[in-house]
Formats: sequence, C-alpha cells, structure tokens
Amino acid sequence: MYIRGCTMREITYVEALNEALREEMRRDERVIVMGEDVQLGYSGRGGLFLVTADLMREFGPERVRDTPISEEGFVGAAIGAAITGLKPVVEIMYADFLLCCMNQIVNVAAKLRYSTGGQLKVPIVIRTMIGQGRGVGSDHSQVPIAWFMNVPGLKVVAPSTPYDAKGLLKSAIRDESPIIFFESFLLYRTKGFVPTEEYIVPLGEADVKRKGTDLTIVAISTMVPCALSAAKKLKEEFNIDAEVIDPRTLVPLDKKTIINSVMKTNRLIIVESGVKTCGVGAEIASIVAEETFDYLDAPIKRVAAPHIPAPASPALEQLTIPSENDIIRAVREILQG
Amino acid sequence: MYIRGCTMREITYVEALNEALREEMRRDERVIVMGEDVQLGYSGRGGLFLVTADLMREFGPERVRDTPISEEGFVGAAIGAAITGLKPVVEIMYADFLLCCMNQIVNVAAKLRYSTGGQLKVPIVIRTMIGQGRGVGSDHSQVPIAWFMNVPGLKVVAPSTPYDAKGLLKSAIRDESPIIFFESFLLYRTKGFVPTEEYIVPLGEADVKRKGTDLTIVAISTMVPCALSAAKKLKEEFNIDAEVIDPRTLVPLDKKTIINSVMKTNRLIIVESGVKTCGVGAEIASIVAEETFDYLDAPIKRVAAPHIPAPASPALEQLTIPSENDIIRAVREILQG
Amino acid sequence: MYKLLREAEGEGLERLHSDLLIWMYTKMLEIRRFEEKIEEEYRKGLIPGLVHLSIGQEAVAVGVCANLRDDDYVIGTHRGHGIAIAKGVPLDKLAAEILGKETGCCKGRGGSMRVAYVDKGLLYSCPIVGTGLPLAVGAGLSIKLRKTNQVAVCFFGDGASNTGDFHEALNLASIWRLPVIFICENNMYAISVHVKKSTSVENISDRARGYNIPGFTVDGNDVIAVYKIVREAVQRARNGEGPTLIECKTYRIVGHGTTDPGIAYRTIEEIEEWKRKCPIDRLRRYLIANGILSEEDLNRIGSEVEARVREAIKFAEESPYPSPDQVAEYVY
Amino acid sequence: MYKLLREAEGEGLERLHSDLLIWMYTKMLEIRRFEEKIEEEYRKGLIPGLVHLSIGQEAVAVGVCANLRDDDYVIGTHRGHGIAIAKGVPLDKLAAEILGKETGCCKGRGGSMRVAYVDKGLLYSCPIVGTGLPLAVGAGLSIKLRKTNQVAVCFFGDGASNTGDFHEALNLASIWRLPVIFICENNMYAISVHVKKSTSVENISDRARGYNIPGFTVDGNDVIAVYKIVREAVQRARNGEGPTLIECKTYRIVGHGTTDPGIAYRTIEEIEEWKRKCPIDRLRRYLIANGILSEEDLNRIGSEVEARVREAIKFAEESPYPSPDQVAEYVY
Ligand SMILES: Cc1ncc(C[n+]2csc(CCOP(=O)(O)OP(=O)(O)O)c2C)c(N)n1
Ligand SMILES: Cc1ncc(C[n+]2csc(CCOP(=O)(O)OP(=O)(O)O)c2C)c(N)n1
Ligand SMILES: [Mg+2]
Ligand SMILES: [Mg+2]
Repeated sequence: MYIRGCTMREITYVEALNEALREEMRRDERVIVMGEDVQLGYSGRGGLFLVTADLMREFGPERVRDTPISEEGFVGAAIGAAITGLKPVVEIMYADFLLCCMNQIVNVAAKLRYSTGGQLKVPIVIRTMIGQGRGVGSDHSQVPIAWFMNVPGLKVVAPSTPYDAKGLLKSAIRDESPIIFFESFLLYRTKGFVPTEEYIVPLGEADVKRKGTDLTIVAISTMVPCALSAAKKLKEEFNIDAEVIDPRTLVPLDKKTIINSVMKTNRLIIVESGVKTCGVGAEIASIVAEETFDYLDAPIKRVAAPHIPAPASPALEQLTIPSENDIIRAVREILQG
Repeated sequence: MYIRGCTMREITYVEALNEALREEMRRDERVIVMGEDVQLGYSGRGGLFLVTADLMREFGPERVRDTPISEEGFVGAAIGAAITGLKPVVEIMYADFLLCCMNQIVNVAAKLRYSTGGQLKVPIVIRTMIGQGRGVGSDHSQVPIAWFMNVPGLKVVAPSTPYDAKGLLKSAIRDESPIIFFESFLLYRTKGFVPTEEYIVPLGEADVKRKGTDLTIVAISTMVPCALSAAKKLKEEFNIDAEVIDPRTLVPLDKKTIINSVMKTNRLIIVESGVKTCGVGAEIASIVAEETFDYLDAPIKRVAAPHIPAPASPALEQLTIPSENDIIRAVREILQG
Repeated sequence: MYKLLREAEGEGLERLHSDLLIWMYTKMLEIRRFEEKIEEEYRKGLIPGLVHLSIGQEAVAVGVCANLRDDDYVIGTHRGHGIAIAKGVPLDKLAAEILGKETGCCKGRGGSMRVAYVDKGLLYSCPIVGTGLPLAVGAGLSIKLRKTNQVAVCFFGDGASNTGDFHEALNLASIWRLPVIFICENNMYAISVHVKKSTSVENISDRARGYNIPGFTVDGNDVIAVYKIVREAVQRARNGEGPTLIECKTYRIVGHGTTDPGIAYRTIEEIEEWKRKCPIDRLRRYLIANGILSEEDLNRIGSEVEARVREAIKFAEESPYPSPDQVAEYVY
Repeated sequence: MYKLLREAEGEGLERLHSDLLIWMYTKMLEIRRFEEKIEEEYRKGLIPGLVHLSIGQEAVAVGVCANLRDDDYVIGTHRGHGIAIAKGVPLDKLAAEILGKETGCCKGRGGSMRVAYVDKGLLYSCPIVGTGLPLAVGAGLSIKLRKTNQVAVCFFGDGASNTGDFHEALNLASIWRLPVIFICENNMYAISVHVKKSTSVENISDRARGYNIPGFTVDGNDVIAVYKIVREAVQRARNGEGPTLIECKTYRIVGHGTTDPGIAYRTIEEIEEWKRKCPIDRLRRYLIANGILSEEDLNRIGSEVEARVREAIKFAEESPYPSPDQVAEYVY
C-alpha cells in the first residue's frame, strides 16, 4: 500500500491501532479510553495486547480508565458518556465478551438515536478482538460479526491490515454512530506500511487487495492475508487470477465494489473465519446473487467455519478455521464446476 | 391440518402452547417452568399472555417459578438446573430481553456439551415472544432469530400455527439440547386445529403449508399467515400458484424440503419479519443458491424488514413489517423479471 | 415574592419556599390529570404499544426533580410520564409522543416508554428494566470529566434492583465517586411479582452498603420528605462527594400497564389503603393547614391544570402522524 | 486408625482428624507441584490457549473441597486446576485435558480453562468471569427440587464480584433459600487491576448483607480456617438454611496467566511477603509442631506427590490428540 507523496513506515497492526488512539486523543480531548487492564496490563504500559500502550502515561487515569469486570455496566456508562459530550472508545477484551453487554449495545446504543427522534447521538467505538487461532476455546474464539450487522443503528468495522486498522479506527472515533470495531489476535503481530503523515480511511469503502479477472474472493478480517496467499498460489500453481476484496466495513457495506468485481469475474467466493450459518458470507452471497444474477457463471461459495464450537485442542481447532487450502479447493470447484 | 383418525379441536396458539407445557409437566416431573410473572400475571392465572395459565395451580410454586428481573441470572440458573437433572422451560417475556442473557445462552448453554467432551447435556427450552405489530417500539420488537442460528450448539424453533406450536414445544422439551423457541405476539390469538390425542411435531421437519408450482415462498414465523394470504391472492388475481413452506425449525434446518421445492418451481422468495441484513433469509438464500444454482430461473428475493429500529408510531411501524402486498410485489417482480 | 413557611415535619427547622410547595403540588396534579387523560386516550384506541401510568407515585418524580436544574440529567423508566412532566417536558410534546405523532418530543419514534427531551435534561426513558442505571453512571462520568457541577439522576423500580445492571452501575458510581443519584421507586411490585418474592432485602437501600455509598429509605408519598433527602444527595453530588441511593416507598394505585386491572395479585384493601395515602391529597391538606393556599386557590390551580392537560391532549390528537417517507431518518 | 489432635488455633475446642489434615497437606502439595509442572509444559510449548495457575491459593480449593462429598457439585473458574484436583479429578485426566489430548477429562475440547469431571461432581469451570454463579444457583435449585441433601459450591474471584451475574445469582440463591456456597477467592487482583480500584467494598463479604445471607471473610492461606468456616456453611446448606458467601483472602504468587510475569502492577515486596505466607509451609509447620507428621513423613509425601504428578504429565504428553474425524461430535 503506497500512497503518492507519503513517507511510509512499517508497523504492526497493534502499533497502528495504538497510534490511532493516541492521535485521536491528542486531537480531541473528548476522546477517552475505557476497559479492563487498559492502564497497565502485563507490561505496565497498558493493555494485555498493548493496543493501549503508554496512553495512561500521556493522558492520565481520568481519560484512560481501568474498569471492573462489568462489561454491561461500563459499556452502558460509555453510552451515557457518549450522549452527554464524551467520545468513549471501549475495549472489550475478547469478542465473546460482547455477549455480556449485548443488551446495552443492541437495546440501548443502537436505538437511542432513532427512538429519541434524532435528539441523541451515540459516538462510541467498541473495540474488540477475535481470539481464534491459539486454542483459547469455545467462549474465547467466536466471530460474532453478523449479529451486529443485523442491528440497525450500529456500524461494523473489521480491518485486516495495519494501514486499514489505523485509518479506520480514526474514522470510527470521529463518527457519530455506535461502532463495533473487530480486531483479531491473528492479525495483531502482522506488519504493514502506513504513511508517516496523518490519514484516515473512510467507513464504507471496500479495498481491492489484489486485482484479478477469473473470480472474486471477498475475505473478512483474519481471512484476508489467508485469501491473498491463496490467490498467490492459485496464480502460481493453477494460473487462476483471483481478485481479492476486503470490505473493511461491513456496515455500511460497499456493495458496489463487490458487485462490480463479480460482474467482471462472474464468480464469487466469500471467506470468513466465523461460523457459516447466518454469517457475514450469507449476507454478501444473498446481495450478490440478487443483484448480479445474470452475471454469475457458478454458484457462490462460502468458505467459513463449520457448525462446531471452537475446540481447545489445537489438533481440532485448526479444523474449524478456514485455511489457504480450503480456499484453493473452493476456487477450483467453482472454476471446474 | 387434518390427520387421519384424529379428532380435531380448534384452539388458539396460546392455548396450544399452554397445553404442551401442561402435558409435558404431567408426563415428566423434571420439567419446570421459570420466568417473570409466570405464576399470576394480570389474570391471576399465570403469564402476561396466558401461555402459563393455570400451571401454578396444578403444579405448585416449586415447579412454576416466578423470577426476579434477572434474565442472565435465571437463565444461568436454568442451565445449572438442566445439567443436574431438571428440564427447565424458561420464559423470556420479549425476544429483545434475550439480549440480557446472551452470555449465559451463547457462552454457556451452547458450549457446555462440546467443551466438556459430551459429559453434560443441557435440556433447556427458552421460550420467547416476538413483540412486533402493536407499536411497542425499538427494544420490544426485534426478531433475533438469525443470531442464534449462527451459534453451534443451539437449536432454534419458530412455529407459526397452533398445531406446530404445540407439537414442537413438546418435542423441544423432550430434546436434550438447548433450544430457543420463538413465539410471536401477532400469532398468539390465531386459531387452528390440533388433535385431541397426544402428538408431537419432530424438530427439523419443514412443512409445506400450501402446494404450488410457480414459485416457492419460504416464510418464517409471523410471516406464514401473511404468505398464505398472499398466495391466495396471487392465485385468485394473477393465477400464480405459489408453494408456501414453513421451515418451523431453523436449526436443524430441513434444507431438503426447501431445495426440492425450488428444484420444482425454480424460483424462491423468503419472507421474514426481522431485519433483512444477515437475517434468516440470507442463510436460506445462500444455501439454495449454492445447491440449486442450475435450477434457478430468477434471482432469489428476500422480503424482510428494512434497516430501521422499530418505530413506536403505528404510522411508521407498519412500514417496517413486510405485508401481503410486499410479498405479492416481490413475486410479480421475479416472475416478470 | 416568596412566602416562607415553617415545616411541620422533619427537622422542623428547615424552611421551604411556599412557591416551591405550590410548584410541587401543581406538578403532581398535572401528572395525575395527565395520566388519567392518557388512560382515556388508551381506552379510545388512540395509543399504540405499552402504557404504564404513575398514578399514586407522583411525589417521587416531583420531589426529586424539584431539586434539579434544567441542565441536570435525568434517566427515566418505562413508567416515565410523571418523571418527564416533573423534569419539564412540555405536556403537549409529551402527549403527542405517547400518541405516536410527529410533534412528539421524539417525533413519535419513541412512544410512551421512551420519552426523551434533551432540552430539559431528560436524556431517555429506558424500557429495558435496569439499563438506565449504567447510562446515568456514564452521564456522571461525563460531568466529572467535563468538570461541570451538574448531577445525573436515575429512576428505577424495585424490580430493577435485582438486575445485574443495578449492581455494576452502583459499583462503578462508587469507585469513580460520580455525581449520580439513584432513585428507586419501590412500588412493591414488578408487574405481578411482589417485592418480597423477588428481592432478598427488606429495604432496597440496604444494598447501598454493598457499594459503600449512602443509602436511605423515605416515604415516597411524602413529597417534602423526598425533596429533602434528595436535596442532600444533590449537594453531596455537586460537592464531589459521590453517589447516593434513595429508596422511595410508594404504590401504583393502577395496574402495571393499561391492560392490567391490577387486582389479580393484590388485595382491594391494599389498594384502598394506598389510595388513602395519596401524595397529592396529603400535600393539599398540608398547604391548607399551613395557610399557604386556600380552597379557592386550590380549585383555581385544579382548573388551570385541567385546562393545560386538555390542551395538550387536544394538540396531540390533532397533530399529524410521522410521514412515511421519513421512516428511515435518525438511524445513523 | 485416626489420630486425633487438639487444634492450636481458632476456638481451640474443635478437633480435626489428623488424616484430614494430612489429606489437605497432600492435596495442596499436589496442586503446587502440578501447577509447577504445567508451567514447564507451557514453556515447552505443549499447552495451547490460556493457562492460569493457582500457585499460592491452594488452601482455598482444598479447605473448601475437604468438606464435600463426591456427589456435591462444584463450579470452578478459569483458574481451575487447583479446584479440580481438590475435588478429585484424576491428575492424568486433568493434565491430558490441559494439553488438549483425547484422554483428557473433556477429551481435549475444553482445555485448561474449562475443566469438568462430572463423576466427581465438578460440573464445569467457567472461563467467562461471573457465569459460574448462576449455574451454581441452578444446581442448588435442582438439589432442592430433587430433595437430595447435596450442596453446590461456586468458586469465583474478587473481580467476578463486580459482575451482574454475582448480584443476580446471590439474590436468587437467597430468595429461594438454596444450598449454595459462594466462595470468593480474593487474590487482590483481576489481571492487573487491584481490587481497591475495581471494588467498592473493603471486604467482598460485606456484600452478603445486600442479599440478607451470612457473609464471612477468612484468611484464605489458612487451610484449617477455610475448612472450618465452610463446614458450617455446608451444614447450613444441608439443613435447608440457605446460601452463604465466604471470602477467602489469598494471593497468586505467580502472574495472572503464564504469559504474565506478574510484576508490572505489584511490588516485589508484596509478592515476597505473600510467599512467606505460603499455605503449604504453614500447614507443614503445624503438622510438625503438633507431632502429626515427621520431617521424614513429609519428605515421603513430597516424593510420592512428585511421582504422581510426573506420571500424570507423562501420561498427558504421551496421549494422542483427538482425531480429526471426531471434531463435530458432542455439538448436539
Ligand atoms: C430486562 C427486562 N425484563 C423484563 C421486562 C418486562 N417488564 C417491564 S416493566 C417490568 C416490571 C418492572 O418492575 P419495577 O422495576 O419494579 O418497575 P415498576 O413497573 O413497578 O414501576 C417488567 C418485568 C423489561 N422491560 N426488561
Ligand atoms: C466477562 C469476562 N470479562 C473479562 C474476562 C477476561 N478475564 C479473564 S480472568 C480475568 C480476571 C479475573 O479476576 P478474578 O475474578 O479476581 O479472578 P482471578 O483471575 O484473580 O483468579 C479477566 C478480566 C473474562 N474472562 N470474562
Ligand atoms: Mg415496581
Ligand atoms: Mg482475583
């Protein structure tokens, strides 16, 4: 990702998020950070995964606030703060713990603007992490993106690169709607280039991560690097030229970019690391099937997790996360079929 | 719905549910009922909508248990009771309040069997009601069926007739998995015939509510009567012969019945009263598109709620629930298109 | 302009402005008359959704809000009309909201259970029991960080005190020492469930100790007592001394909602007894006994209130419904 | 067979069987050695996921479980190995579970944080903080309805006492008078957050009053004290006298999990001080001082424990991983 006229630095996904938080906190004193262990964590710098590193040192304990284990309570509090002048960025340590505060997120945050006839705005960002990929088990590995897409009033973001993570988190913080922001443990240590200069990535724009002509692969979050390496192999080994699209924000969804791609390639695969049934792929497949019916040369395939809670044993867990091979197999199926 | 050799009685959807509870409580003393206001309610007989009417009188306060307003706590307690020998049927007054106990349902109930390597079973039924259709507003009108379909370990049931409601609730109570059982306010007073004799409806079997040849309409819960009346009009006014299928259970889903129908009619519309994005229709559309690709003569259409929280004002609410006309319009579109 | 008086009750030394007392009387009466009219409108089929009246509980909302400035925050409940009126929501906008009209304070999108009127500090009314408490904590946090001396007040019922939200909110308000006042309207029932059946303590204020904050129980049908205890809590909050839990014991003499006759789970005697404890009659007697208002004054106030309420309902009835083409506004 | 002894502490009149004391010593040592080995296995890269050791907290699990029958229910936590060992889970099945093997008590599906062994009454260990408390309430309800005289015991941390689940569970257990014993392992930290920063009360047992149930705080590094206070609670529970909340003050002398050095948010002095309060050393001194065991006996026990733990780890290491074709079993 090179941008004309920008100096670029290579940083990790975690560092990118950290920079976004720091920059936005400097820019706007209404921005505060709340969550468990955001002040110290294991390192003493902040955050179990260092996303909030050194923020407490710079902004103090009032704006970088450790919370008790009360997800429903502190998310509710963040909403209350958001409607009265602050811009809270809340950390929910694992995406699974969103289940502890669904009531405040869905019944309150998502509804306030509408049910008050526009009197209230809820500028809150709920950052969370998908824990898959290291045997943390059934209640620490879920990918509940689709549920939030089903809730009018929420926006949903899931970046896959340091560049997108930083630029989208900054946009999210500046937005006036409640936003669920999905990070991923498997992406935290990945590296990528970001501009030295300030930049943002607007919500609602998909990114074509790889241009191609033979088929379209829409990949979500953790699955983007995997889809890209699968695409590379497909080219090298089978001379199949896949276009890889990362929607980056699921709500609002950039349908146009996806539809245009499918109208060009006539084939679509959607790859996500969450459960297939009623997942993100179901929605994208449905939209594309509805809007590009006459262009499709093969059935749309969804590559996703099977209908199984995440096993702790690594021998089993790997079977529940789609792999490069699963993607390659699916691609070859629809190209041959 | 007539069954050979059975005497039939006409009862309401609520009465059907009530009979199922009573019969199963008589049959198995491990069955208990828990929830807010299940003992007395407004009538003194039990339940705000009378689903638990007269159960306290017959089975006493130990087995028919009023709870505090603690959905997370009492659903957790029901799970704890289920893994130690009871079979709790829990009432969550409105489906929206499932958000208050998502953590226990999804992180605990759905995971226990798998994460303990099969040591535990969780025979619990969580009954709840979709509140749409009478202006009860944004947090009392949601249709969160799809979220639970996305959670391996849960079964999901949503009957549309008194016959199905009774037969499926009885099956659900006898099942050993955690089940989310969706009822609907708009169906509560509808009437239908049920056998005088005992019967059950097995989980996982769709029902063809109307035979037809021109297209398939899959309708969910509240939308089934609406789809049937639309089908009637379509026949009368446009000579279009729609087949109407009610999946009745969403997990496990009877794909075969749906797919067979589409392979016959070559056209599919899915009707649900919940939000379209990532709803039930997305999953069914994706499955059918994947498995009947060569049979489809038109794009699959989803008729569902728009991306708007439910407004309280009746003038607006009616715009957010699909109508007979919406169905007819969609049908005519894909038949002409 | 202000007529001062000695109080007959309490410490006996406090003096309340008579116009404050008159204001409280008038507001309570406004709530009562308004709710009665709303019930009629409901019977006429003009109101969608669920409607929960606060007849009998007027002293709580009024005694609390009498201490508040327009810029102080309030979070109400599903039983929120009285709170809204006490906090200053115009009757016409409130009635129109309940009837689902575009002229309502939430443009008809919220309805009876979700009244909000930000201009007067009423942030929201929470129909999901318990959810208001964390919201109020957040408002308190915002006040603290913005360094204003507002307060945030949260109303909730006895039933709500058993939700996890209650626990998490009170703990947060305490550890962060926030200017939040938690007002429990203990009307002894959560729908059909008596508080004894659902709640493990005698007084809900007993739970304050579990959060190391002051907790008080007060006669919720005595508007002066409510006013005074809340005044102290507001002072503590404005002085940075943290939150308070105040339990107001009261009673709804009507059913839970307009579809509930309210007699299946409680005795007629109990209802009659509480009718005799009517907070409005009580203040009325006090005003007369202390020579603050004459029967004549009271009748005049009564007619004025009636007229205002009638006007408001008329306004609501005559207002247009929201236009279909605006159904998708205010989502994002 | 039983050597009896006078207690040096407490009421002074109680007598505990010496074999109970020896059992408790042995179990605590087993936990300590087991956890040390698990830490090694983790460093070797043989353990997936998150691993939370209970080194330093052994007296709580052992003092509690010494009172329980096999058919009594226990719900553990993410820090659950010690609880599992105290409740009787075989070391080999436990180690195999932690290593994700098919021979584990949950066939490798649960891992370190989700140990269950229904044969010995360990229903589950709950990695989502707080969720165990309502489950235990349900187990208690089931006991009550089935009219057995079992008890249900729930372990949870200081951090968990701030969850809504805590509140809702304690209220339910109280109003329904269930045979549930809530054991708070207060080790002063929830990951890096000190209990003072997150929790509004001095003693978590202070919260018992908010539910009208007995609450006690006990030195959680004194296994005899833990044993005795829990014994009373178990008796009350079996007699139908309802739940009890017991807070055991203790300390984890290791990090929160195996990836946490545990020194960024607390001082070396604090850690050293608590190392000196080691519950195992303490009972060891007591056993010697009271002539119950000799140095020699203790060394023998030590070697036996070492051997058992070594065996268990060996078993786990050598066991096969679950077979891929069974990945979809146990879902429904
Ligand atoms: C979480 C949740 N559960 C259940 C309900 C249904 N409900 C609406 S009001 C109510 C009773 C509330 O009792 P209380 O808090 O005492 O307030 P009151 O109605 O007595 O004013 C219930 C159970 C709800 N709105 N939210
Ligand atoms: C609901 C929830 N929030 C956050 C976490 C992450 N987490 C795991 S353990 C832990 C700290 C628990 O503290 P405490 O209850 O005191 O138990 P301890 O670890 O000290 O034994 C946290 C925050 C979680 N597992 N569940
Ligand atoms: Mg009440
Ligand atoms: Mg702790």
